[in-house]
Amino acid sequence: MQRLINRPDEVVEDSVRGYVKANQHLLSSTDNPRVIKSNWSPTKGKVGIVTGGGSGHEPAFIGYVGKNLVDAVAIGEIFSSPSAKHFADAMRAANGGAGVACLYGNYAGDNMNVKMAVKMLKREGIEVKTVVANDDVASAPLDEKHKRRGVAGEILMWKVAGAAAAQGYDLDQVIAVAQKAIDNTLSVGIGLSSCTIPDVGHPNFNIDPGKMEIGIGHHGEPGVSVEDICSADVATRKMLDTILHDELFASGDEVVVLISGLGATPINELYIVYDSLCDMLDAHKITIEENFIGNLFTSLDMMGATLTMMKLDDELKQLVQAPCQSTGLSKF
Amino acid sequence: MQRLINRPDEVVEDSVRGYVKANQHLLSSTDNPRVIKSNWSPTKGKVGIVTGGGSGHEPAFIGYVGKNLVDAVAIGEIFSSPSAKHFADAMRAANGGAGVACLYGNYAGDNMNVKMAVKMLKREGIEVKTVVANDDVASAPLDEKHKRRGVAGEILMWKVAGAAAAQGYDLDQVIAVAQKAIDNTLSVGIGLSSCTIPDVGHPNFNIDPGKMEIGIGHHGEPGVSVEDICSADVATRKMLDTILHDELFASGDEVVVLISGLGATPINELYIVYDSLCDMLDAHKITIEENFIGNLFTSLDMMGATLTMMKLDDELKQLVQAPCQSTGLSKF
Amino acid sequence: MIILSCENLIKVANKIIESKQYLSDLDGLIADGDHGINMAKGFSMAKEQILACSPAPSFAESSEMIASTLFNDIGGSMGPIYGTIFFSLSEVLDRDQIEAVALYNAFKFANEELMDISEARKGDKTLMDTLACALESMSLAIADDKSDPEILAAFSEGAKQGWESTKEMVAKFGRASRLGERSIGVLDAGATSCYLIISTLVDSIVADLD
Amino acid sequence: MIILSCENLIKVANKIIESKQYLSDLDGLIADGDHGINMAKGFSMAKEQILACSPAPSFAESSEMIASTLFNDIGGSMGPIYGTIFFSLSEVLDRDQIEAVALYNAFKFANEELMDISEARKGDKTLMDTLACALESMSLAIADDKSDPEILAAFSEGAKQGWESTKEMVAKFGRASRLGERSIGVLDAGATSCYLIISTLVDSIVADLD
Ligand SMILES: Nc1ncnc2c1ncn2[C@@H]1O[C@H](COP(=O)(O)OP(=O)(O)O)[C@@H](O)[C@H]1O
Ligand SMILES: Nc1ncnc2c1ncn2[C@@H]1O[C@H](COP(=O)(O)OP(=O)(O)O)[C@@H](O)[C@H]1O
Ligand SMILES: [Mg+2]
Ligand SMILES: [Mg+2]
Ligand SMILES: [Mg+2]
Ligand SMILES: [Mg+2]
Repeated sequence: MQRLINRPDEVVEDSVRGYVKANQHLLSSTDNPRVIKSNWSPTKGKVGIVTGGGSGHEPAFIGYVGKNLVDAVAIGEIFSSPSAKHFADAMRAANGGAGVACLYGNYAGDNMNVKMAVKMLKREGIEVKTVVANDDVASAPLDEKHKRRGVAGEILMWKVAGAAAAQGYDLDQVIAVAQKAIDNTLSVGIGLSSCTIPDVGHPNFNIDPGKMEIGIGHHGEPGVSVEDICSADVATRKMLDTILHDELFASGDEVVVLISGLGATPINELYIVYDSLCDMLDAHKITIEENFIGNLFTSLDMMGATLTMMKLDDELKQLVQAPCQSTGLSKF
Repeated sequence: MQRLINRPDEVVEDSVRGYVKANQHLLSSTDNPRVIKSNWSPTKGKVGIVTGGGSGHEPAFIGYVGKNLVDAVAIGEIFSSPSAKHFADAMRAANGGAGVACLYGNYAGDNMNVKMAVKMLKREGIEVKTVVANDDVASAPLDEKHKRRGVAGEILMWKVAGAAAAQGYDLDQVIAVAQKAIDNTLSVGIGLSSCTIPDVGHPNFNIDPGKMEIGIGHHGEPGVSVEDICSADVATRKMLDTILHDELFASGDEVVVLISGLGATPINELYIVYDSLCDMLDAHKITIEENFIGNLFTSLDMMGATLTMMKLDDELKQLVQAPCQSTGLSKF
Repeated sequence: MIILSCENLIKVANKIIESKQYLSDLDGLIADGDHGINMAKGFSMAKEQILACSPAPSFAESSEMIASTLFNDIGGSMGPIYGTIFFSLSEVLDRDQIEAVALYNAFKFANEELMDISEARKGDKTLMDTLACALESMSLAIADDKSDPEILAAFSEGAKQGWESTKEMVAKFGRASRLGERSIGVLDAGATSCYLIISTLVDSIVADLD
Repeated sequence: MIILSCENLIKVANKIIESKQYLSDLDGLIADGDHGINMAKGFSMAKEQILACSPAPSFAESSEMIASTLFNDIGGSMGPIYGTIFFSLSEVLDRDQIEAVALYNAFKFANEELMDISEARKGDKTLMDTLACALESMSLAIADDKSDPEILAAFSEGAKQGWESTKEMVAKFGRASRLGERSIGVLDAGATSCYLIISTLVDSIVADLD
């Protein structure tokens, strides 16, 4: 295992400590070392935006804590949900008296821990409502949408909800717009290599040289098919077709495109994918209003990329384009 | 080779085209497809800032084209200097009538191509002066400093010079402050794996599992020693000691720290390195005024990291902290 | 009469701690190989806490300590799942001397609470299979008016059957679920830890039976 | 009389194009393995350009086309280095019928121009070794009043010696230089392409000798 770490079971502690030291202008630690909060949180009267999940997806989740974005985040072990207490503490840190929106991804552990945290907070009189992201088209068919995992589309959900909360939306409105955001967002991933969890020490699964896995999950959950590696054009076409199959997007739509590397893929390849995608969406008469490209939601040292598309209406467009500041995403 | 590309020999064309499409708010292509220019370039009466180099280091070099940063960039093949014509065209694109500062890294090819480009521009009556970055401590001893390669320290040189040019420095002043910036900057890298040039198709060199290479260059130029992988703390100590050995930095100094991943190293590990470094610099009574952490100057899919430190005086500090905008580096 | 004390739970914790590698290996065959790590971490911490108390805490108090450690410090699925189980036990088993039927009621309540937070059901290749079979077997023994030792034996025996039944199942929950048919032939890790917990608890109770 | 035409340079280009893999393999042993790619790309483009001209361009014109292709389209070190060489040749060899000594003067001028842009010198394990040895050997043949065919043979022979001498050298320039002592035992890629260019040029000139 070729890694720059201290003890494998301290990767999360060490890196979060370094991250907080490096970004004091944006965020700070809390009494719970597994919770960090934005310097603007809590803002009295503003809905608090909370998320959380396993580590190893950096900059997600900590990288989206900042101004007009996520207020507090619960940090789990590598690829493992934060505990109920961590979620509860993040909710407490984000609570400005106007309730808390906990916007997270659809994984069994996160579902259970958030559910318990919400119960705890309720006893304290803090209202928490949740939206569960399920943007990963490849993880279940449309008629079992509730089973789909949440992946990089979560970033757009946080962006929209963070902007909405900053603009004074109340809790129900924030929840409604976050739900609309994720309902309008679909993602799909392609994996070209495995990844290694430091505490495990060997690759998490296997992708043979020359092969790629379409629809892979960002913890390496097996995809829908293993195929020979194809050109970026063909791979982009496969990803786009998977997304279009849901029939959410239609000619004339305005969209946000988010392309994330999974960690070890050079970012110039993400731009090759974007270049292909522009031509394909042009042909479909779908207009790209915004794009976010980079290592935005990773899987440790996995090679591959994810494509996320969000369909815009006037409200979503305004919220996506509103200014924000964080290490993972900034808009001027 | 696990890559998302079309034809291996079109990686640069395809990715640059995608990059330009994705960042129209910041930059645009020129008649020469290997030259891109900032939307603010040329600015009449402002010194033009130009750089360039081989591709495969993304976001370097294209990612530093933007506002108050680099005006135009010449783009080479993967790990290969742009041609003399590309450099010349970048200089032309950046020329606002106040001369052009070409700030690049110390590689034989770049040196020769820039030299020829400067000659071409001279014939056209455009004054170009150059600063050659040589921040890589491990690439030659201090008494052969002119042989040292330029690595991630170039980013800080561009930042400083870009801000200076925006503040109205004339050509000689920009050159002087860029030279001061790089003279005050030292870098060192650690490699944990090789990288694969798409057009070559197999790893460029070899690092055995369990080994790391101290002082590696960002094209994989062999380092000063191959050792067993150690903890992030020890690795950070080795990098810092290599830098301190030059005796540029002393107790009481204020510095900028830049930590870049080489491409495939998860960014949480960069924060582990930063966490260690903070403690070590504390002990040396060296104060970190600014930090830049991320995949800022990469080597395709190489694992590893580089540490760069720049010693500040009042002028450098003000210029480093001035606002700028680009995909690789932004300051609000 | 069944006598409950913190000792029962110390033994359970020890069992989990010594099975760390085995549980991780099983998890590694069809999922991410960390079940032993997660479980051993939680039960070591809880054990320390129980042992640090003086006087020795009651079964209910110890059970609550396990639950809160799991809720507080163990993320993933195991924190809320086993946290809910031990929290439920601590709520119901508030006396130190009980009949076997009271143990049944406590685990039945735990199982219901669990179904409230997890959508997994019997047959989905999770620890639910162990728990559900254990409860069914125990309830039959109670309906048959069996003695306490027989009821306890039925509890443990049912847990074992439930555990073993996961081998031929297709995983529907957790990381293993994405393997589909390929998950057949391997015992479920969570079902294994659940069997170890139930059988160790039963053994320790039986050893103390008067 | 030596007769020069674009044909000589087409043959040189073909030689480089067909040696693509060999040159890259050599470069790969101690550097980044792209020398063949860089050279073949430049010479293919230049060849297309030469062939597209009608009437056929002169040697000088063809040489300038090669130079400008290298300057414009080939980055790295090869663009400016071979660009300078062919540009220098195009400046000096402006007649189609020359003596061998004129060829010597042209290459000597190219070598000087090259030393102006590159700091590499003979002994540094670069194409300079091929060029320098070729010129030395040629100048001896000229001093000895040898015939044109003999002078040409000496040019080619010297290039070969210079090329082969790089095998035992330590690289001081280019990517191979960081290997230090470890670069010993391998022929330099640039020295190899330079030998191929000189020897192919000589062979094609000799074939046309009247
Ligand atoms: N939703 C669920 N409900 C009940 N049990 C589950 C659920 N998801 C997973 N499990 C159980 O959890 C076990 C795996 O636990 P563990 O490896 O510790 O956590 P993780 O899956 O987060 O790595 C599985 O073997 C299964 O028995
Ligand atoms: N500064 C230099 N001067 C002369 N020749 C050089 C210099 N640097 C490198 N070379 C030659 O270039 C050759 C490598 O060329 P090539 O592989 O095409 O470029 P790169 O080194 O950029 O990958 C070396 O074998 C050497 O002969
Ligand atoms: Mg796990
Ligand atoms: Mg090269
Ligand atoms: Mg597991
Ligand atoms: Mg080379």
